[in-house]
Amino acid sequence: MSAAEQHVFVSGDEAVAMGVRLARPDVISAYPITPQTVVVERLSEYVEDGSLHCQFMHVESEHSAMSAAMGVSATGARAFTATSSQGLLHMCEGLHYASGSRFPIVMMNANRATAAPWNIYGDQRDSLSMLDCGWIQVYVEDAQEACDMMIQGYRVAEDPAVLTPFMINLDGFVLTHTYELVSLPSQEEVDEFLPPLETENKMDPLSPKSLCITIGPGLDQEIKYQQHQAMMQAEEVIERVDREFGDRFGRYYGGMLEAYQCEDAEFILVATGTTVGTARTVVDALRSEGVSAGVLKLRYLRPFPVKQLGEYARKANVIGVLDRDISFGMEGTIFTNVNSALSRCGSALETMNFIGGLGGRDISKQDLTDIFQKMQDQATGKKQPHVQFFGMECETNE
Amino acid sequence: MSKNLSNKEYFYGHKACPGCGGSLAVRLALKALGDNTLTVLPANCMSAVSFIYPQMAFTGNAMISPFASTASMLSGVAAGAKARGMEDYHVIGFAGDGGTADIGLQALSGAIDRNDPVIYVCYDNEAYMNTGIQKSGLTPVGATTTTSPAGKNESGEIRPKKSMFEIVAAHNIEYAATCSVGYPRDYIKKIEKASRVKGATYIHVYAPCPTGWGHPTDQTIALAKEAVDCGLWYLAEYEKGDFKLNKRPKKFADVGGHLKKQARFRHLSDREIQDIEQHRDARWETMTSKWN
Amino acid sequence: MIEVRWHGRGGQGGFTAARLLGVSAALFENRYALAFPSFGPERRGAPVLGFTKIDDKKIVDRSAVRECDHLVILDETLIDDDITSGLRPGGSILVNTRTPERYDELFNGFEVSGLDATGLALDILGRPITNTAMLGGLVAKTGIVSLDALKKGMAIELKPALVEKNINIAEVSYERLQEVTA
Amino acid sequence: MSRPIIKPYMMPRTMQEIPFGATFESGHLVEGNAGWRTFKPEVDQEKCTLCLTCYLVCPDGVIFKKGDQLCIDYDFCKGCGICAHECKFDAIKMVKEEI
Repeated sequence: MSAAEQHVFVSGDEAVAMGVRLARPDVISAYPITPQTVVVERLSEYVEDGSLHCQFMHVESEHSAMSAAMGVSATGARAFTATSSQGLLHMCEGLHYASGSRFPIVMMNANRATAAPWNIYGDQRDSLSMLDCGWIQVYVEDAQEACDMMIQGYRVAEDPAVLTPFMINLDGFVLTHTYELVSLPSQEEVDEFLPPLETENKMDPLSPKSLCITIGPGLDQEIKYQQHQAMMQAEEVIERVDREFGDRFGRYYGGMLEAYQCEDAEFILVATGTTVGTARTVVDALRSEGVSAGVLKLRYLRPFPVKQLGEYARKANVIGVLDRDISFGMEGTIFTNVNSALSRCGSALETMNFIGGLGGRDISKQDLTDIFQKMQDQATGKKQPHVQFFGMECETNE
Repeated sequence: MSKNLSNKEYFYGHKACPGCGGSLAVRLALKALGDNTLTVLPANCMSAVSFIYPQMAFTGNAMISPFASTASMLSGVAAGAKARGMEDYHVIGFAGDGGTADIGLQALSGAIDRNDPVIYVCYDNEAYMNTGIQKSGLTPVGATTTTSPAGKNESGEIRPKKSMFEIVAAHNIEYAATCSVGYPRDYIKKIEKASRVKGATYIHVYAPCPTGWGHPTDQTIALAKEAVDCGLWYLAEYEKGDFKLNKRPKKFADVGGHLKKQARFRHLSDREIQDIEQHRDARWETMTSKWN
Repeated sequence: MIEVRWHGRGGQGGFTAARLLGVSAALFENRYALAFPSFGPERRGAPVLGFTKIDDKKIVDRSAVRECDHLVILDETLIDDDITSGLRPGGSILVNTRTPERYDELFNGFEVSGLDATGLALDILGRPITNTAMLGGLVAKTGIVSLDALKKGMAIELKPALVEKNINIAEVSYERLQEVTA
Repeated sequence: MSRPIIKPYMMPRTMQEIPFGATFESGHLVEGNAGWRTFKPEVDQEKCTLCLTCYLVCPDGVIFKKGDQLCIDYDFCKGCGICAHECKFDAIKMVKEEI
């Protein structure tokens, strides 16, 4: 930890706002939505009190928030926005647009259920339904990581090899509204780590550009290939940037993913966001009982850590995937991705999908303990459905 | 001729239909603003005909926005240009009637409410032309379009145009004006005036579409002028809270004659034309009594 | 790990108290803390919960608090038969009341203290905002953090105009509770 | 130069040549619109008063003054006929395009 760091006791939303302030965006265009609201409130205060030199644009919708951010980025300036759930869905058109235009916009998304039914609480169905929009997606576990990823996010997004927009996901309420200790690096340190944005695809008075142009069947596919390449290259940049961040600020997050007690684990639970924390305590408890359990924290879902996942899977017996999401008629989206990655790595491992924590339902230690039990049962031949909901309040007749 | 009009062409080699009123509106506005103009267009005819890789018809900086967000992308460009410390530039957007009065209305309202320093031009050709002549919120009564077809039971569009000019004025906008490509000097003057305003401005320019309206390509200017002369369109300004009519015809030119030059109105009966005249008279009654 | 559950109504500052306790522990006693409200829309007057978790190591478990060691009740009209649910056996209860004895039966088996926080707040603040009084009382009763750490936490977290009076309230309630529990 | 000109362009053969982020050089023209015409405007320089009304109302901006002559960029004129129709001096005539 650097001497210049300052300690604060703040919520996840506030940590995001503080991280954004350190990253010095030129323009913020955002529309309020629970549970993201505190982010835009704090940023408005920072702009008002002069601690952030930035234009705060009060847009009239999330669609406009993203469009304005693209306009900002089109001039080569640094843009930030934040949203959640319905707001993210309202932005969907712009998400594709921004990634195709290679605008390195950074966005915070407070993971929240999607209507109907109307529900303001946390799950990840919002951002997971946007996996194909061409944005880098990272899921963070605590307020410190949220703050740090705002800074890392710009660095990765603006890397010349990447130039791809970056979405940082925080579990709604459980992370956005929980207060905890956060270390803030100094502005000078962040300025050294994060240089000003330099990009070619911008409006330039000396060499005028046409942006978001029309390209037909003749070359569109190549543009998409280019986007895919950039996303694939992002993997290396993410690792490098995280390491450098670790060297400078003392916090390295594991790059694409973090393995906790996975080296020799027979039973690995793959999880994202705040659930990982609870899973760590459950793994500790199981380990003390002699169960060889581990948790794999998937940090990035785009790009997806295919290789790394394959390596951890090699020694495991059963892999469970926790999804706070369901792709109706199929399975959890993370499960689909994990299975695809494992199959590409030549793994024929048993995988199980545990769907729960929807609409803000708490995921308890007991839930996770039960999940590990089911994975053990599977290993001992007690076969179960590959996709199962957990923590149901009602009988399901299955 | 406006003295300040640049002799440079900033919108050139585009693929708009011959005689396109919208493309003239874009061309003249950009000439009025000169070098270093940042342009935003949503998905519409003007963007569809000018960003066809590798043929780029805008010589200045320009970009296509999502359909609904011409105004918000304009706001973003204006904010970004300011942040980057650009100097001596204008930010202008060109959306059609559908892009303005329908899908883009919310974003436009937001930009005016924020008073962002942008010029928003609505080139009004009275239907969604890019997708093949579908009815928009600015399609006039009686016009047949592919989604308001005149037939045995209906006589084309049944609802009058939304009054975008007054909708915009109701935001207490810094400056708004209506124009017609049939009165190009008036249009240029108003664009120039908008460019001197420090906040949001709105220019609504009537721009015939030979393809969609069904008139010979050489009639574009004549029809745009005649629409004003027969009172179906008007030239006005809203400034500092006041409405001002720039042109009050002493006697309206013949409406029937005007409408019958366009295939989209050719089905109208004399009775229906009389209805249109009556509606026009009522509208002018209001405008002349309430506006300066 | 120490877990505290706060019961109050929207606007009474129950969650602020939960947060102040966390601030004091995390920033002034080198410990780790999480503080969070019962999640959902905020409505003045509606019952709300606040939670503080304090530990010597980083707290990674973010599942809902099911059990707690200490219960702080800012508004005695919230007391019902279920209010002690989840309070660990022998756990402590601090309730804002002038007549704690009336809850003897209901709170049997727990370590109960009463504090007339409303009276105190009205005396010093002139408003019935009872959170800092209850906080001072809790700290005196349990020693979760020192009074000094609490005062420092309040000094950096509260609006400058409110700091002095609230520290005063916390000091007075701290003393009262020490007298009661002595 | 008051108007852009047609430049030869080779479509990309390598990924490096692909327009990055769907962004490309403005005013980059690779072809004209001459083929669109059935009729083309011809200027009677004697009758022309250089009032430039035609220049003002041309949707394609292809009319310009060069010295005391009114010129038309036939590479980009689509032959819409607006110039001829709006000329008060009958100085522009639309004539059938001959190949």
